[in-house]
Amino acid sequence: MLLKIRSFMQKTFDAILPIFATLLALIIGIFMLKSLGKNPLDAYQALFEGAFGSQRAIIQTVIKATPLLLVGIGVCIAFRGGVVNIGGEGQIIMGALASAAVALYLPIPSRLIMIPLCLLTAMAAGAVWGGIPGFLKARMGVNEILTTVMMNSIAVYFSNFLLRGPMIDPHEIEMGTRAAQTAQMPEYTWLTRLAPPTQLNTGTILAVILAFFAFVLLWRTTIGYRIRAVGFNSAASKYAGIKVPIYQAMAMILSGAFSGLAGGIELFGVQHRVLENISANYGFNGIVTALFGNLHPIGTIPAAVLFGGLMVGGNKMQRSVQVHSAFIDTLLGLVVLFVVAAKIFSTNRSKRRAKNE
Amino acid sequence: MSKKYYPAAVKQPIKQLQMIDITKQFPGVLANDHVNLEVRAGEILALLGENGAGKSTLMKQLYGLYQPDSGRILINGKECHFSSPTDVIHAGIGMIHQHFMLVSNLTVRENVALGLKSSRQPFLDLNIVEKKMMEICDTYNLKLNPRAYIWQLSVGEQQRVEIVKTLYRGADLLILDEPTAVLTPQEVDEFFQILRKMAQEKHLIIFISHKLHEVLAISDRVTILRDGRSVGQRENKNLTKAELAQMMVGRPVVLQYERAAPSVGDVKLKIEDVWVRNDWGEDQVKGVSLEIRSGEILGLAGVSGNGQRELAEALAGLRKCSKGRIIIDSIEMTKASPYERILAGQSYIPEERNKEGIIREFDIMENFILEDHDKIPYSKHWILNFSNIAAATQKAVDDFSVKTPTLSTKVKNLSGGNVQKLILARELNRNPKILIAAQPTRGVDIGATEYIHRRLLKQRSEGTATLLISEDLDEIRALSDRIAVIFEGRIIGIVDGPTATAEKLGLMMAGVQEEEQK
Amino acid sequence: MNNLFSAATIFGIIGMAIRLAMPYLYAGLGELFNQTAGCFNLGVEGIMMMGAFSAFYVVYQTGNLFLGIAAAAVIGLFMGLIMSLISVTFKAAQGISGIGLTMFGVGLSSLLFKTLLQGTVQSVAGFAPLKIPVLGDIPFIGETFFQNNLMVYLAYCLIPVCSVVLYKTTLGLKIRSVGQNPQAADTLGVSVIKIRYLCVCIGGVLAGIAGATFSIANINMFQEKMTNGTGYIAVALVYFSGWKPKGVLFGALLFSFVNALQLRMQVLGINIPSDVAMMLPYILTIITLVFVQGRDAPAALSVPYERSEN
Amino acid sequence: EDEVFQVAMVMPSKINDYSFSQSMYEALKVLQSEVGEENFEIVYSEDMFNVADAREAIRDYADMGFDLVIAHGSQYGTSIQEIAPDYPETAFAWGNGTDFFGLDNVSVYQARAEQGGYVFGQIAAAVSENGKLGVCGPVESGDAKTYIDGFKNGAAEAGAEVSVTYTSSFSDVSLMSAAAETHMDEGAMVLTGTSQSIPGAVSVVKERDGVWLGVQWDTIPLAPENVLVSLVYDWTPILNEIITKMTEGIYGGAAYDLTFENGGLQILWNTENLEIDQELIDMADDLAQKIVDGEIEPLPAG
Ligand SMILES: Nc1ncnc2c1ncn2[C@@H]1O[C@H](COP(=O)(O)OP(=O)(O)OP(=O)(O)O)[C@@H](O)[C@H]1O
Ligand SMILES: Nc1ncnc2c1ncn2[C@@H]1O[C@H](COP(=O)(O)OP(=O)(O)OP(=O)(O)O)[C@@H](O)[C@H]1O
Ligand SMILES: [Mg+2]
Ligand SMILES: [Mg+2]
Repeated sequence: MLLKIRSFMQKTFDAILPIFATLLALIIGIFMLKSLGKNPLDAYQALFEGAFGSQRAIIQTVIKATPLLLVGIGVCIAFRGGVVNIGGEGQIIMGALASAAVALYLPIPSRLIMIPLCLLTAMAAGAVWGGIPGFLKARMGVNEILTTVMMNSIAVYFSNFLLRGPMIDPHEIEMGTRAAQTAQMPEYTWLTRLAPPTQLNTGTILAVILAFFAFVLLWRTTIGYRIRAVGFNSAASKYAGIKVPIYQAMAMILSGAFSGLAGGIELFGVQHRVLENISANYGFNGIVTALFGNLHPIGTIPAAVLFGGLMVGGNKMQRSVQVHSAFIDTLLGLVVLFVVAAKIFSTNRSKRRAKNE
Repeated sequence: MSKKYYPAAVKQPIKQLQMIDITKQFPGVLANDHVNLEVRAGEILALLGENGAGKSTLMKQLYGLYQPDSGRILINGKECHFSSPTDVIHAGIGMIHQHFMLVSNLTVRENVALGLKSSRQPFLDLNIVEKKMMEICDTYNLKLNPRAYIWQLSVGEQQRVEIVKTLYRGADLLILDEPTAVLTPQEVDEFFQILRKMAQEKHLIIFISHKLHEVLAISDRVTILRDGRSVGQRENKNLTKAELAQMMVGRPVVLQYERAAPSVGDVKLKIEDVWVRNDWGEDQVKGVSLEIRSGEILGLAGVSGNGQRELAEALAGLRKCSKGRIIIDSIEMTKASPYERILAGQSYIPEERNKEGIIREFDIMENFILEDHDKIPYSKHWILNFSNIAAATQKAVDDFSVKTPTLSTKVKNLSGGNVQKLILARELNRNPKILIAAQPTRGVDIGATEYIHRRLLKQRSEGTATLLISEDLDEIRALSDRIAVIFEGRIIGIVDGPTATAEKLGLMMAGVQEEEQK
Repeated sequence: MNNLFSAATIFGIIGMAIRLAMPYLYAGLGELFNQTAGCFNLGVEGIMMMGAFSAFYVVYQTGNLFLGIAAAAVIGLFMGLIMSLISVTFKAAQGISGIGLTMFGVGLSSLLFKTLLQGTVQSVAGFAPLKIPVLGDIPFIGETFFQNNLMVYLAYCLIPVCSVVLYKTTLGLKIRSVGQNPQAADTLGVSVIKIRYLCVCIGGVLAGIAGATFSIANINMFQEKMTNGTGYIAVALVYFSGWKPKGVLFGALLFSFVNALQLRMQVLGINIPSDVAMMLPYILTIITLVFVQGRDAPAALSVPYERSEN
Repeated sequence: EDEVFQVAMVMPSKINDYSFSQSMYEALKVLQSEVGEENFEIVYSEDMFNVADAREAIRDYADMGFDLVIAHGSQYGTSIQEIAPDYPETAFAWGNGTDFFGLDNVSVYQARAEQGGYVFGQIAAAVSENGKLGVCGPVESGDAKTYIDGFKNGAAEAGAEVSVTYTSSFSDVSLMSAAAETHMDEGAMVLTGTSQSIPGAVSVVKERDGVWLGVQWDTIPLAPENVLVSLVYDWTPILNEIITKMTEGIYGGAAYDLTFENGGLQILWNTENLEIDQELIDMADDLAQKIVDGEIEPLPAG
């Protein structure tokens, strides 16, 4: 019982720690704002209001948090399997492109068929894009950090190619504007909007459900057990008869699938067409999110809201006090640095706890 | 922050070391509880204790790796604080660690040179290092190839590197944490020569071992730890194994077991002319053929590095045979995966227990189900059943008296011996048809050793076919029905277990055929 | 239509590859030091941008190129200190702190560009090509290899230097052992923390200089995000290199060569969609990796060192 | 409060992208300087490449009661279409837009870059000795693409040979310079190109003393000796029209093109640094006129 309370306190401490760290970063931001000749108070008020200040703000934050959460879950799974997935960007893009192709070129005007089909396609595409590095690592020991970085660039160029050639919106060609984007997805593939006119959609709910699914998968099933075993000690796993390559690859494939789905939900829930930059750095920020959440799928949920809030609030800040977008990037960078650095305090604390038992 | 140790005080050699009231608390474990210990120049102190008694922890504090929670360390009567090994090395203290401290993808000589001033700073003088090191090897006749990479060496050879490393640094005070655990009798004798020589040269030596006869043979005094407390200081005069054992375990320990006559059944494991290559592609096992019947223990004796490891790994399916056949229950399994062998009822207790036997970051329960996690009762339809897992683990932990605060303690926090007990518990719990046991009691205290031996014999009587790979001749002779001796990858003779003498086996391990002996 | 195989064209491609490889060499060797000591620094991109800006700004103000390089090095050192503080002292997850450092560096450099230079692109006189007497006059060979600027030559000289430091000096031995088995190094009195700080800082300095090459040794002007992912590629190249300086050289040249090649093909009107052409270097790097074997990663890579569990 | 005319601009790149966004922002600045800071407020959101963010920005500005909200990117179409109806009191302008969805508070504008491209193609062909031209393109889309297509057409009709490279990135300065180098290695001495990464190319042209034709912004300061001419976008005429209409209560429902005709496309010769003979200038003006009169089709038919 006592132990339970303690572990609970420990958990809450872990949970609020990132918030403290974030505040610390914002304090440094004050000086930067002053040197930019902006009023820090107004700026941060805008930041907060933009993130959590109104119903619309909160909704915007949640919308942003959704892809972050999905990518984050993927990162957690990969990490537990002992692989690092820096390929989120590419997997998002491929997920979006593939599902867009299905939606555009497969005329089955039925939500019941198309929505699941499109989302599954997105997952499959992401899984393939993550699976290739996974396979290369598992079978030939090619380092996945290298390959995922490369696959990101390849995906970007590939999407540029499609968006400017084969998949470009025919309308854009007629009008001669030639913007690099696909035609709009057909109505019947759109995810249901939960609070019109905002873009909050059922994808968010799906993401949260999947977070819990991932938790169960990793800690309550034999598959998860094997993934974690391989992640910690492949030699011992091999000794125990676990097929190491398969589960290494599987970790990457699952991870990719989640990122791919993020792309699909971004497409059918928010954007409704594939544009350049549809990945919008979610691939990298998703990694950060996962770490905010202690690389635990459930922990990633609040982490995504926090980080999403910062991004949305940052834009609002830009609007209200007209700071350069570069300032927001800098600030986010600081936040990340402080949050990861702060982790050590919770670790030390938990050790002290254990000791005094 | 603790004060630094002044090298000034080191100038004159260490005459006396005292550790007073040392207390060290680990998460959930009081590893040292007001421990006292003293050594004087020219003296060899043996530190005895069961697994988890706190020996290594105590020594790590002396070596500056851990900081004591309380207590004092005096050198020549002067108190000093070691905040890092650097100070300690300065002070003239050297340590051979229980778990090797070698950089596996560096060469032997690079490992020796590591951290030393070079004669042509800033450049390496590997050749000079090599020369000096070979001199040491010659004086204490230790065989080593200075240009070999560590990962190419057998455990025994690695232990030699550790010894050379320490000797090279010429410390006054030597801490030896189970240095003989992986040495052959001959090597142990040679090693003891070294120690005696050093003792005469007025070195101070702290020697940790679980092998009582070694302790009696080498030490001047014995300090005994139990559950982190020092329970005895004895001059090594007419001490007996039984006494020591009793003090360590806190109860009388039987050191000889009566073995029922073997009731051997049909052949369970058949090895036909098996050839296996080592990590760097040379044949290490050269045509070994063996047969093990159910209900018998076949001992495989040999100096480490003669192919035992490769053979064991081949049998476990972790290494593929370049030639030959492995037959389990009259089914060819030469190319079978580890999983298939496990299903076929084979268990394997690996030599590299920390690397292969367990997952250090997993807790005890998770490690306990390593091979069987996908089988009822541990899981059903892919869903793990934790209550069953906990129950089974608890039982095993109790049976095998694994010392641990809780079942969800991470295995990396267990002492070496307790890890081994856990592995054994897991493997025997599956009650295997075939058991490959590589060095099952290496670094395990007598209490546990006794228990492990009993369990092996129990398995035998239950019809398990056991291949016991060990360098401990006492163990081999105590347990084996037949003893095969391996030398340079070949079986140079199989003798009847109970009647085999240590001398005879020792000679065979050195490559002398049975016939030649007569 | 010219063909791809005229001597002029081929040497042109090689020459360009040699120049394009320069930043990858600086950044890659820097990251090599990081990783050999067991630190994974994904912040290279950010450090490079800061280096690029500081170098440019100093040269813009003083006109002194060497001050510019120095500035980049100092800023790089500073960024390296931040990185090591976070990942070594605070034992933070290294991949992530790297990403944070990149966000920070890229952001801050743009911010400074906007505030100090009002975000207008200006050009400075950068390092001029430096013709090596005799050698520089050999037809083709000369202009390909011996008519580059000082920073290019330096980049290539750095390779043997790093090899010697890593494999022939006591420091190198310490670095390698700290990356492989910090416990062992520690028990021999090697200060894991010091070595790692040192290496991350060396990495920072080199990354800073790598950035500087963009703004004062190649294009000679500053533009936001001008390093355009070079940092990430550099990190990737270290894995490609199998943690050997030679490997970094090979990887950087290969990558740059294919880039130069695809540009040339575009110019020669050899018809492949530009986006597809852009993929080639990346695809090829991956494929090569599948065949290049025998890599040994530092065992303790990106694992923060803790002396014991308590 | 009410006298102050408030404009908000949302753009996918940055206000100093030396290209599409910057030209519009500078036009706004010009208007502001005409009527004075106090009467004309400009705010902007840059780096809004993520459409979701942009949409939120647009809605938020409309919400804050801005008079004119400029969505300066073709990818914002859907957002405008959804948001505009909710704010009839606000005028929306959609950059590079294709149509105004029959909404009377939305106007669309786009640059007819191909017109400039055609003329520049002719100029380049005229000044190049060996009839070899190089184009450093960023990405094969948007007005960069249309400009380049126009350029190719113009050069071709003047009998010059054009080779085009794309770096597939707006920001990769070093690859852009490598591209320029490659062009010059292959003998092209007259180069042109667009996007914020072309400083890389210009620096090479400067080093190797070639000729550069700048687009979308005044490149002359970068290489006074080498930039022959710049094609600048001047959005003030269009903005003026939009705003005057607003004062008349007309909030949109119109499409505008940036052309030679309405003075939006301007040819800026580098006469203060270079000797440029009048014939060339006349030729250019003549071609521009022909395009205005519809005698020349900048883009090849079909
Ligand atoms: N780093 C650590 N963190 C937590 N607990 C530890 C740590 N190291 C050792 N322990 C615990 O402290 C106790 C003493 O461990 P120690 O290794 O000193 O035993 P030992 O006498 O060396 O045993 P063995 O003979 O098996 O080596 C054990 O119960 C072990 O579980
Ligand atoms: N894992 C390794 N990878 C690459 N180089 C290594 C490795 N291990 C050692 N080296 C270095 O390679 C160099 C060449 O090895 P070698 O054994 O020949 O040493 P050396 O000093 O050259 O001796 P000698 O001069 O007698 O040849 C040595 O400096 C050694 O430190
Ligand atoms: Mg021990
Ligand atoms: Mg040599």
